[in-house]
Amino acid sequence: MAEIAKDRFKVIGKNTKSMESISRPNIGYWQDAWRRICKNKIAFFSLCLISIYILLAIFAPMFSQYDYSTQSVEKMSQSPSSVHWFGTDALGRDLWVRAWMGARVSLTIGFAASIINALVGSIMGGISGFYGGKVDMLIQRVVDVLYGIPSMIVTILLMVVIGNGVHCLIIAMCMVGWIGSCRFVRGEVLKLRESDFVAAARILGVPDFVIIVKHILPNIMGLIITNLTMAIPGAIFQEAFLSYIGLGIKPPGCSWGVLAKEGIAQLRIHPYQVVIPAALICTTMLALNLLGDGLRDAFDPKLRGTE
Amino acid sequence: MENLLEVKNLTFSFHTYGGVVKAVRDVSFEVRPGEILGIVGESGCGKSVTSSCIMRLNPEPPGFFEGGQILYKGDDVLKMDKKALRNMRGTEIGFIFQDPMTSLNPTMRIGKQIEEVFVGKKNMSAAEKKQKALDILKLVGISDGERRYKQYPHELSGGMKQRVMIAIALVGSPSIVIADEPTTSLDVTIEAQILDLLKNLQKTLNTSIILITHDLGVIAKLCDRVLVMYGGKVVERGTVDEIFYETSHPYTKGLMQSIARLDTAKGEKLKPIEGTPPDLFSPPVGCPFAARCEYCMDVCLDTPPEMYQLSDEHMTCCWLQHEFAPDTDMKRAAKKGEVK
Amino acid sequence: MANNETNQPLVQVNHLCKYFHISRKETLKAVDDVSFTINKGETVSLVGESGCGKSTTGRCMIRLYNPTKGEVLYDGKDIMKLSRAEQKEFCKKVQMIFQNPYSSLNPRMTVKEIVGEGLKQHGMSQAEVDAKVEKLLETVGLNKDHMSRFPHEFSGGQRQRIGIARALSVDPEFIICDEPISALDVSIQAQVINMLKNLQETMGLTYLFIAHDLSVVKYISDRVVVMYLGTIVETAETEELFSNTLHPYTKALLSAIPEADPKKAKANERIPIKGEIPSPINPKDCCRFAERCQFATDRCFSEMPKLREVAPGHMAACHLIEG
Amino acid sequence: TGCSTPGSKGNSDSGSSDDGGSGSGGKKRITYTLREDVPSMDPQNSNSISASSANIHVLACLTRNVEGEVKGDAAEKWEVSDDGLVYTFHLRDGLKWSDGQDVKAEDYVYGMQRLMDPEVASDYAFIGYILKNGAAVNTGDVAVEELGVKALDDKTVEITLEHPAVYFEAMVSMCSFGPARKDLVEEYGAEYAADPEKAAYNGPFVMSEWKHGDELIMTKNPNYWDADSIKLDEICIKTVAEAKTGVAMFEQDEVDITVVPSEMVSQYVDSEFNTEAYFTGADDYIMLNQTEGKPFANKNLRFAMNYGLNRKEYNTLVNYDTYVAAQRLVLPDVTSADTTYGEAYPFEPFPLENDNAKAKEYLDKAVSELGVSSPADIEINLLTTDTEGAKRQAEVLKEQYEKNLGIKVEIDQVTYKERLEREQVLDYDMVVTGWVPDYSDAYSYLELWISDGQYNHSGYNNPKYDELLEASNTETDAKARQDLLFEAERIFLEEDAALVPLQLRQDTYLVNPKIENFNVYFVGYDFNLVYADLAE
Amino acid sequence: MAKYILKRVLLAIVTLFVLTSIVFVLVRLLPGDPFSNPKMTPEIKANLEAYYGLDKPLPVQYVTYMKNVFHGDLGYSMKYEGRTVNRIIAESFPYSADLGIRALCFAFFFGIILGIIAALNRGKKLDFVCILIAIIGTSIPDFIMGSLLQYFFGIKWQILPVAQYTSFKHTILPSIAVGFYTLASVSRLMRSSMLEVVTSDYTKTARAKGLSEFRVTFKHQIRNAITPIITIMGPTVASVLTGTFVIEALFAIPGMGKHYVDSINMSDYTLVLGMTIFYGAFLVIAILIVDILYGIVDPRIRLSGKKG
Ligand SMILES: Nc1ncnc2c1ncn2[C@@H]1O[C@H](COP(=O)(O)OP(=O)(O)OP(=O)(O)O)[C@@H](O)[C@H]1O
Ligand SMILES: Nc1ncnc2c1ncn2[C@@H]1O[C@H](COP(=O)(O)OP(=O)(O)OP(=O)(O)O)[C@@H](O)[C@H]1O
Ligand SMILES: [Mg+2]
Ligand SMILES: [Mg+2]
Repeated sequence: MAEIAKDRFKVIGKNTKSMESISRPNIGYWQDAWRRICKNKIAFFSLCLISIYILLAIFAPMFSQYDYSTQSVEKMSQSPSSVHWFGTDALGRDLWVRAWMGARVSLTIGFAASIINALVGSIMGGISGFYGGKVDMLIQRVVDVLYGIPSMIVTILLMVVIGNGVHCLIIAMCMVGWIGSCRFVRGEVLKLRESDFVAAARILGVPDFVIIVKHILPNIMGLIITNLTMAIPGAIFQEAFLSYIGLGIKPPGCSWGVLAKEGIAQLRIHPYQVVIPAALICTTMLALNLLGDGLRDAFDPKLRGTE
Repeated sequence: MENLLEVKNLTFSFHTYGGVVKAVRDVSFEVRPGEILGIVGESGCGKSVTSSCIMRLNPEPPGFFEGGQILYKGDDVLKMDKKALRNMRGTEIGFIFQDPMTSLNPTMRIGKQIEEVFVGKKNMSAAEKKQKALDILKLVGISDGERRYKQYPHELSGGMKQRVMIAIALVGSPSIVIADEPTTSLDVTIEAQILDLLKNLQKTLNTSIILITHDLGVIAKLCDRVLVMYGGKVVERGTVDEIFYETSHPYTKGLMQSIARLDTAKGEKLKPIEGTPPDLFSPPVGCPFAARCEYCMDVCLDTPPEMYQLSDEHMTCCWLQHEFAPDTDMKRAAKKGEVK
Repeated sequence: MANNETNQPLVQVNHLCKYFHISRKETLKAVDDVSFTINKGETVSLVGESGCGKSTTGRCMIRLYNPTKGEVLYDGKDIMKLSRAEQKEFCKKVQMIFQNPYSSLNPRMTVKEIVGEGLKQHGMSQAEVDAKVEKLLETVGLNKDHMSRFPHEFSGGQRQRIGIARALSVDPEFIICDEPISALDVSIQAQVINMLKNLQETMGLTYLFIAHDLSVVKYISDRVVVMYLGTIVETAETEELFSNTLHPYTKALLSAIPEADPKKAKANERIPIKGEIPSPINPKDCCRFAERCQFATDRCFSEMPKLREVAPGHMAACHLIEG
Repeated sequence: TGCSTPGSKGNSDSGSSDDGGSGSGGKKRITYTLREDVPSMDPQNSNSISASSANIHVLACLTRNVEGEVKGDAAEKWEVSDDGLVYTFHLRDGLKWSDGQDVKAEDYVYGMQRLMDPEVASDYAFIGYILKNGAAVNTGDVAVEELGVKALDDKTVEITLEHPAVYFEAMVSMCSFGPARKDLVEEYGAEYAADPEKAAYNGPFVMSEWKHGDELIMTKNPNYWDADSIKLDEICIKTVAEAKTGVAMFEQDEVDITVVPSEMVSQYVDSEFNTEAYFTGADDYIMLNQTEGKPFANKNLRFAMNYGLNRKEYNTLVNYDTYVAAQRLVLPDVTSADTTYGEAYPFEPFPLENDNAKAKEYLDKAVSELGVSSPADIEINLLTTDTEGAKRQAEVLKEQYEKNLGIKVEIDQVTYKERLEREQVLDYDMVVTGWVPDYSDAYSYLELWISDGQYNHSGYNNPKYDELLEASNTETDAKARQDLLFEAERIFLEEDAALVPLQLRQDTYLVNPKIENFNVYFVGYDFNLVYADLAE
Repeated sequence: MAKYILKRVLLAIVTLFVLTSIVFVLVRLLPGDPFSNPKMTPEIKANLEAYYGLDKPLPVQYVTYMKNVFHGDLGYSMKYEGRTVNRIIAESFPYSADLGIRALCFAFFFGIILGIIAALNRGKKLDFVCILIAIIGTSIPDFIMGSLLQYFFGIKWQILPVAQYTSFKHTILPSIAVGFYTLASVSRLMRSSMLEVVTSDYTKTARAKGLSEFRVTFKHQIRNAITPIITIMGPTVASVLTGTFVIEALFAIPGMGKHYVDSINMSDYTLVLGMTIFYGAFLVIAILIVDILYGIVDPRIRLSGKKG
């Protein structure tokens, strides 16, 4: 080992500056989550796929020469070709356009229903968990009862009152759908309510409302969002089921569920008619689920700081 | 005396999202029969990882050995096959974990958990195993073992659970027991009971114990020799007395001074070690303690210090022992130790 | 260190009880008939083993829990019967520092928001808040670069200092420190203790210091209250307690402290203490310590000892101590 | 016509070699599928085609309809009074119930009384309104005993009608007019015939097993008077909700007869499989709401709707050409005086393909009459239900009308029950609906549109039409009566364009080629396997 | 314990009572009525309404109905004449339950295995494959899944019967179709709970005892990882055992599933209510049983007033 210069052996004392400095960059919670999502290849890919689907849903029908409802006897059930990328359906309608029109409906329902559910569920769960006692008891019993009401009845009644269509389906799904997120938010709030930082805020005289909004909600936001991505598939599925039993949206409008249902009848003769909507549903679910997994990791406090 | 265990230049790291965490860097020590070896250091300095390495209990991956040797009775643990490793675990080396609350399987009866040590190792009848378990329960001070034998962990108090952990570690009559902070999660009075128990066991069974803790009081009370770790490295080692009375590393000194003792006068200020331990993601090039060290020198910042042998046992890893270093209260009559 | 001039009671805890009803049959008596007084400017320590009701007592004193029975007087007023305005005032006067620096800071808020929250609550403008937060951070040894950072970017000790800054933000008179150092590394503990001491000197604060580390307690406090399973077993001036320990539990506790000195540690003979800490659920109506006490007599198992003044300012609850 | 005869079946030698149909132990067994479980085997409470199809196998009514030909069943012979109002049926000798009791005339009287008894609340009671006092009995105005049905003795049933009806002989073959066992009804009450042992049978078969929702098995009744002609040992009805599942089961030789969903028909006709297509009797049309204030109160608009529709294309798109595009109201296959109605009165009021010029002509008139500026201002609500077929119909109609007429069509998709409710309260503009006749006579299609008819939910109101139908009821000469009916149909369509005929439903079945004498008819039942046989 | 169960049951009865009352009103709001059909006339309808007691004022009907329900009588179906709702349930439930049990066995068995494999191979290719299978399971609507199974196994390859429910062979496809979704969610849950267990301290303890990996996994990890699975079992079991409309229709199985949809479509008031009550009660019982089971698997959770 090389000799070290003697002059370097002089006590210079503590380096107070570097002691308290933080080497890591200043990065916010959301920023951090976003960065981690981007780093997670699968989640990022999923996010891209969903974005592409959303863009296609918005623009593909606009820029196609075909209309989603124009029928043609000559073109009944034509396999995919350069003219009709996804082929045509049994009424001779262009499936490429219909697929993306369907995407509009399915994605709208999926996103809207789960966002509303998350919202309502969070509020109810938040109240239930934060105030506890009688309020909690009441909400929990309401939840129990709602859980047992056949959703089909609700859907039909809503269809009578407000007519069938996307909004009807969304509202129908929300009547019961919020229960899941309510339960889960309640559980989280119960945990957080007892946490020290909430106690600290109470001691400082912060009002309940502010505590819920500033302390509790932001802390479960990550989980809510994760749950949300996982709930969207559920809503799309439910729409497909309702379509299957005939409670779907108004014809000639369509959704992926409607397309799949129409297609399944043709399974043996024109399999592409079911394969295409099924693939779209499948990949969307896949992407949303994988994204959800990714988000869960991204928001997981245990993994924070580990970059 | 022959060394039971020798750890030579152990380096162990973890792959993480952000890169490699060098949890243990170039750590060497040995354990002799019947002694209690203490390891002290702040949280995150690599104590647990070091001890887990001995039994290969660190998850691999993400963890991996970068170098070094661990010789148990002459056999290299790192080269053992699964079977040999299994045979060593439990029967040759026992392990007591930090948190008894989570270290016992909540869904398995106490007795079973103790007996399990013999699974696939010794051909024993069920009755023999049970007898062993009952004996060991008695040994660790659990009365009415018959009843406890059938209970689940949640039915026991914290101190009891820790005793059961000790029972598990001891039932295979190992020659070394590694106790990783065995009392941190316990109350003062219970802690004292457990420490007494360990001491007694070591005396009666003549097992070696590696005792990991960050409580200097525990070290003072139980240990024969001490290893002080900081930032994944061993910074000082020696017998208890040498460490406490002939402290030769600024970090050890800082530790001693920062704690309040019963005889600390009211008016007297405690002397904390300012600052925080380094982030092991990018450990400092030089001495890991340099930034917080009141004796810090230029050289400390960029050159890793060498190990200096101060006595048979006493070694320190600090430039203050260098011949060029100024005379401070840290400087001992040093002869340069094994150069690495 | 009790200064005579400040020898007037600031907080009086009178027969405080806090029971948790776990089920119809089981009542957890977390705090059972606890009374003590804290004078202005002094530091009173509350020691005892885990689950003996230290935190619960502290939380009752700051209105986080409603006492089941008894009262807490602050400045002579029952804190549970304050008017709205008085409540607000109370929030400014009494603050708390928490045990766990990791869970007591909202991970989604910046340091500025955390420390400034109380200030905003009491009607300060943003600019004033910023200035004050900067000053507070300096007081606790952090700098303004840290204002916009999130708690997870700090080490344990730094976080605890943020917690202290938050407590100080409203210029309190009385701070309840609930085991502020037990989650910290040894090397960091001293930083916090020193800071608490400094603040007391400069601001004339009063502390209720909850801890189980008796060495620290001895170092920091003027008076010590020893709790066991929801009840007070002994209370005295610090010096008196450590030199003239009366209650068998306190004695055991003191002897259990591992001394960081090999010679002393090996010489010290521990007073053995049997068994485990019993559960506070439906405790028997006798001396709570009797089961573990090596001197226990029949009386101890049948009668609850009263807290009696044994020497001036020194109270203990034990049948064995002659008055 | 599409109604092929049982003889014309040997057209394919099916690939199914292993005969799943002949069942176990050499028994001759035929299995067929139904979309849903038979709701009830109580003859008077059977309110669906599937129920009556099953019922006619186990009951011997007074007469039996074998492919439109009325034959005596329990009744050996019968007489009709000159005014066509009184029917006297003479039962055969030695008729026995499956439990050994004698079949008596009283059983038939009791059956019909049950049908009309308000206490029993049969939903098919309307069919008995033709009986004297039928309606009055059913509304509870007169006692059940006043019903125009009497047992003159153990062997003679005398039935008096409200008005003459040539089709009554055929009608009386329906199970609603079948016999019922008073003792058993009294024993089992509401659960009469809910299980095989809770009823007795006097038909060619007896119900031997009924796993609700799964299968219903009927075995040959040795006590049946014509047991010698009955060739099958067992008939099994399986409930298979999904038609395509039924098809798959057929391919696996698990069933012998199953209906093919229209989208799959092209796959099976002209294949190695044996398919048969039959009219179901159902006649679908767009019902137009002609009440005041609704767009279709305007006759010209109604004509425009009729000319603006390409029925051929519609049939291709909606039904894959498996149905027959309809241009008129009455199914041509129904019996007329001595031939079929279609042959006697050919009629094509509207073109098969759209005639846009004519449509435009009418539309322009309608536009000015309605006081709107352009066809696009006419917005029509198309009420439809939630089934896949209904949806397709609606989609195609919307597309065609919007394209051919330039009017706006808004689809209103509701549940079936809601559709019925809205039809009843006339809360719609147009709705695709249909009618299944209860007897093979033009009247059964036409009686719907009588101005204050029970089933007329269109608001159609034409006194001339009412008069013609009224007259047909009393006209005893068959030919003259048919003339009256045709005149009514002509007025209804040609003059009033009161609805838009769409299609005649025709079901395609996959049938085991070994089945002989497979009897299908469009009134009262789908299948009749009474005289069917399985070739070895 | 008995007291606890009693308390839960009482609470459930109250909930069921409210539920029934609400649904009682809701079904009547449905458009149409049980008897509307194209050939219905007002006179006949009046007869039918009188027959089923629907002509009485609603409150009277409600009281009568509730009284009957209290005596365990769910009334006569309005669609299936002469059959009581009790009977319809008694006849169809065994099919659904049988199918459900098979599906659940399939789902839980393979789901758990898949989850374990995935967790033990975290981050490796095998893990990804398992996740993919799991997610695909949750990504295909059941009517597509069922049709595809039917098509490939029944029609194309002719390996298995396409429909009916008579022999073991017949039960395979529908069980898979019903169970796949559950399988997927079970395996995902199992994976995440296994991951937690894999890194737990007691796993380390077990290793430190020198146990083989096999024993560590089977004796220590699985049992602990399985507890969260049990919590989802309650609702899942209830909904799977009480039938699935789509699969039962597709495979021609006379189970309960179709009644849920059909009874509403047909406005069969008594049947709708019967189904609701049955499902509600079943759910409650399933959850209660699961809770008890939970206590058995995880000794930490004792049944008492408060839940663990
Ligand atoms: N599985 C792991 N993956 C990544 N990093 C790890 C892992 N286990 C430990 N480390 C890192 O290794 C370093 C040393 O950890 P170790 O647990 O040995 O500390 P310790 O001295 O035992 O601390 P404590 O007193 O808190 O138990 C820490 O920085 C820790 O973050
Ligand atoms: N909200 C609560 N509900 C029920 N029991 C509680 C609650 N809070 C505290 N307890 C119980 O009250 C007893 C006293 O708790 P407390 O937190 O006051 O103890 P402590 O002395 O602060 O212990 P530690 O040293 O562990 O902090 C404990 O047994 C605890 O389980
Ligand atoms: Mg450790
Ligand atoms: Mg506490």
